[in-house]
Amino acid sequence: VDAIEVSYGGTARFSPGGGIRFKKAIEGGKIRFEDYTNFQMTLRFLAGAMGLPFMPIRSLLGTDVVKKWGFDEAFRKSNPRIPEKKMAVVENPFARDGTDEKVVLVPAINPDVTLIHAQQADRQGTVRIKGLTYTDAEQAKAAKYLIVSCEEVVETETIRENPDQNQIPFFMVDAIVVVPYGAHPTACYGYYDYDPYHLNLYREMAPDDRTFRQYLDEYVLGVKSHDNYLEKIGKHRLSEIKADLKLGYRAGLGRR
Amino acid sequence: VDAIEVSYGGTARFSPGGGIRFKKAIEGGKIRFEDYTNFQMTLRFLAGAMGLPFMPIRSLLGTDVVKKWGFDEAFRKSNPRIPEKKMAVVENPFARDGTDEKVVLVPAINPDVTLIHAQQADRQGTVRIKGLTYTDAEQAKAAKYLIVSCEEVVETETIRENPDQNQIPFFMVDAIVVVPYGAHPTACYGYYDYDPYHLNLYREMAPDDRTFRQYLDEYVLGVKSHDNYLEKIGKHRLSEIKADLKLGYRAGLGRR
Amino acid sequence: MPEYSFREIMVLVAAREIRDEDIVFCGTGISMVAAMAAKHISAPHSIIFFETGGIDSQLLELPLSVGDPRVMFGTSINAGLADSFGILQNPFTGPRVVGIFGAAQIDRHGNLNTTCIGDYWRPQVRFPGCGGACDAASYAGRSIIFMKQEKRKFVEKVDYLSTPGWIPGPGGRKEAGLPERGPSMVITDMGVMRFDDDSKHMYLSRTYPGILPQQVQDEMDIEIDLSRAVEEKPPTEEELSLLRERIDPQGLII
Amino acid sequence: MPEYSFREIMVLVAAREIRDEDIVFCGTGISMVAAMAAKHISAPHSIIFFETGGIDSQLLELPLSVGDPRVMFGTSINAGLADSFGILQNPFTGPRVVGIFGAAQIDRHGNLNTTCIGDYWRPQVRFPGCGGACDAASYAGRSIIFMKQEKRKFVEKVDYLSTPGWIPGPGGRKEAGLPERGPSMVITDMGVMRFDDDSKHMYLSRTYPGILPQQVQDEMDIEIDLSRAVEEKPPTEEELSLLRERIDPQGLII
Repeated sequence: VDAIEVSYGGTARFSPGGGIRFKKAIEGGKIRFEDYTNFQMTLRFLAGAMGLPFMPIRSLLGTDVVKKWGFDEAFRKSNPRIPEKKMAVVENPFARDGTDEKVVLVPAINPDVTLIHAQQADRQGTVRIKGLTYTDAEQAKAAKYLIVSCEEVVETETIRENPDQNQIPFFMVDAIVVVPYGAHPTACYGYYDYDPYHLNLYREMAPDDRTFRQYLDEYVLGVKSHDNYLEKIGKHRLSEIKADLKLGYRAGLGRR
Repeated sequence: VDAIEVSYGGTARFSPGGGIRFKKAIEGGKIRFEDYTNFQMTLRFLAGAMGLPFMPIRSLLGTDVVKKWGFDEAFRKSNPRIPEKKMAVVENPFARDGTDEKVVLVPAINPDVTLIHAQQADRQGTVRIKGLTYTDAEQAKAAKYLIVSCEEVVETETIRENPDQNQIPFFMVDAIVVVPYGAHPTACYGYYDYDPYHLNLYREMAPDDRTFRQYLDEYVLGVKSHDNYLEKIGKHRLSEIKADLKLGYRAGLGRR
Repeated sequence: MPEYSFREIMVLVAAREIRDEDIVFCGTGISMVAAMAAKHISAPHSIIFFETGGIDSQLLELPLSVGDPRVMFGTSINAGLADSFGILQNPFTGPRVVGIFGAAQIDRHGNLNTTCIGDYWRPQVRFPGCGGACDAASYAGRSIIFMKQEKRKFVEKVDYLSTPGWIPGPGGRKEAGLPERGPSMVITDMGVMRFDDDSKHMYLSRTYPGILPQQVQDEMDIEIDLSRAVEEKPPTEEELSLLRERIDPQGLII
Repeated sequence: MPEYSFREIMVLVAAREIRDEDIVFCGTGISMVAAMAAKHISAPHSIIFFETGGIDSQLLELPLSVGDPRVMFGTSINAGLADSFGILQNPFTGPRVVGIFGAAQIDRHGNLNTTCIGDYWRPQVRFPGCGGACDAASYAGRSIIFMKQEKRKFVEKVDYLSTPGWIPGPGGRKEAGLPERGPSMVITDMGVMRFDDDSKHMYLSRTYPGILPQQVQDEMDIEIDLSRAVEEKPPTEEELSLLRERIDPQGLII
């Protein structure tokens, strides 16, 4: 990875102080980065999804997010995917009595490829996300190519019985991949919880380059397939985090 | 009604050429009006709901919607609810190679009161709209006061079993009113179809001021309560338009 | 030769224009019948969507408006206006959209008036307004326009420009800030007009059986090129029974 | 007098600050424990919502992050980030929101740094970044900040201003274009700071039992007014058992 636009790099308790490799790369000067806020990135993807050039936002005026730009001018010019300006502060043309003046505009994002993991999809490509949608629908619709991995494929007839529960129409999806436990070691609402054991394992192996390399070889580069990965995790652990249907997570899961 | 902001005034087949009283008022110079497009009004409400000052839109450049303003300057200045400018055409600050230049900004709307009719709500105020949400959620969240009429009140526990099917949180709702057939003579997906008989009746009575007055006295001003209104419509008609659960409308309804 | 009404041939001409990979933005009325007919004729995989948020509706029964609950059955997603218009302006899906709508007036470049006749502020006749057609016409890959063939409707300059066609001539749209995509055909009860690739001026492309080019020109207030007109294929038995028995059995629209 | 950890008193001080009509914007970690505690102490009708889209979560179990599926149970609505941030910036709901978050550095006006220590482009220490705190602090009615009481954290000027506090002094926010609402208190492991109504400068408001005002000042790189400090009420038995038995039985956060 050469450059990232980021609004929050971390997995809370399992990476105290911030994402382990994310911190290492920035502190080591190994990667270009640009900081936004969570709401800005949400609106940037929403603009991309709706074909709008930018979105207005009021928050972050008076902060360094506006003043300090991570990507330099040359890099912005050289890479067509990066907007030439991080953001623009403009006057609100509809300000009535001179109070509500400044507004920040953030540029749209249209990714080349978006990858999301959803609970269900049908063979044709209609996608159903259960629980929170985070910014998945915006990121999905903003992309040129969209790949959706899902826990289950359901019949078209079934998924179209309650279409108000579907978020992404099939013609916006380029590929559906059935990957049960595809979000492991993070959670998938209604199917399985996050795996504290594996997240702690990563937390121990990630800080040091050597042990991080071992982790990659063992669980990422070294596995032949997703099934092979799940075998390594082991049936026992997978059943330990299986979600209770009514709650959507595993009640009483040991999470220390 | 003194002034309206409108993007489509009509009920299709039941008002060929446009809303009957709407046309009459404008052609008779009885009302101020301002024209927008359906997408502009959608985005104006969305901006109001999200607390944003305006929304960008690219469509309608080169049309009279941009050039011809219905409300005059004096009226705009005198009424705080009306934006001082109908819209603003600006340069896109993120235009890369000089092509993607102009963008239209439309001002947010925050209504004093929004009235919507939804399928279900619980006593606390959480609202569930089934089928299409049109722009109801945006219009509801943009308002200072929100009154929601609904077909059915359901238990809080039930409506919170699948919260991803609810659109409006209870603390944004000021009043819930249980009004079965509250959308009559228009449809309510999953509960009842539109009533062609009554819509045709209106179509016949509305054009002439005298018969329109009769219609109002009979079905609007003259009724003591909603139940009284439903008695006038009659059990037979109400059962004729009852929706088939699976379809959400009445299959084979005579609609000439 | 089967008997057919002008509305029936209008619908079928539009249906034949729709391709399999098209995403069809459906307005209210006759355009719905055309979109449904296309699914059974030339474009079984075409996707019908409504500005109200019904995407890829199955349409077991003909809806009477874009808000009709019949647009909500068996869709891929039931969403809202923001989502539908997002599909129009989305850089990847917009160009695949075919918009179908009608209008009260049209000019030589396909610019439409659905707002008023006469002075905007005090019109002789007031219509519903832009609705979603203006947004669709700004972004769709191409659009099909239904018009009644009357002199007062085909005018040099529309009283109110509600929906952008080719904006005056070549490069007009680009200059206005719109993508260079616009109307591809105008279907009336007498024939079909298209737009010259270079001048973007309307010209007569087809006349229905039994109608001469000059008869169409007589019902227009603008002079158009008649030299390229050929006769349109009349409706077939199957096409007509499809309309009459399956799509609009109650004759609600055609 | 019951034994308690400094984290426990920090959480309880925050919980007592939350009122019944508050809509609580909950960050990750200790702020969640405070929001949950408040529901059982001072604000049973307060509404907990997460930037990820879980609105009025029942929180049977303590979530470990704002994305934890535990935030999705029994909510009024499960939506997404756009909806949650809409609540923050909405002119009618925003002012009712209380934001609760932590930070690596804070200055005299409550401006926070959650991004980096040292030079932004090549920092000694890099943190996760703004997350949603910056958006919340820009619009919430007021906010509660959790900090460890250390010299290097209470500084004259933060290395990176991620989240706006009072911006330098009176009228600072208005001039920057932000509503004139800002942080109300800073809770550390030694005491509580608030902001002077006029100067918007931080002053010592409370010290925990057994801690002297000067001891708090010694752990700060900035001079603050100590004259108004009084002792904070220690946690009660019920409050502590509420935290230990009901809210965080596994001691995941406190």
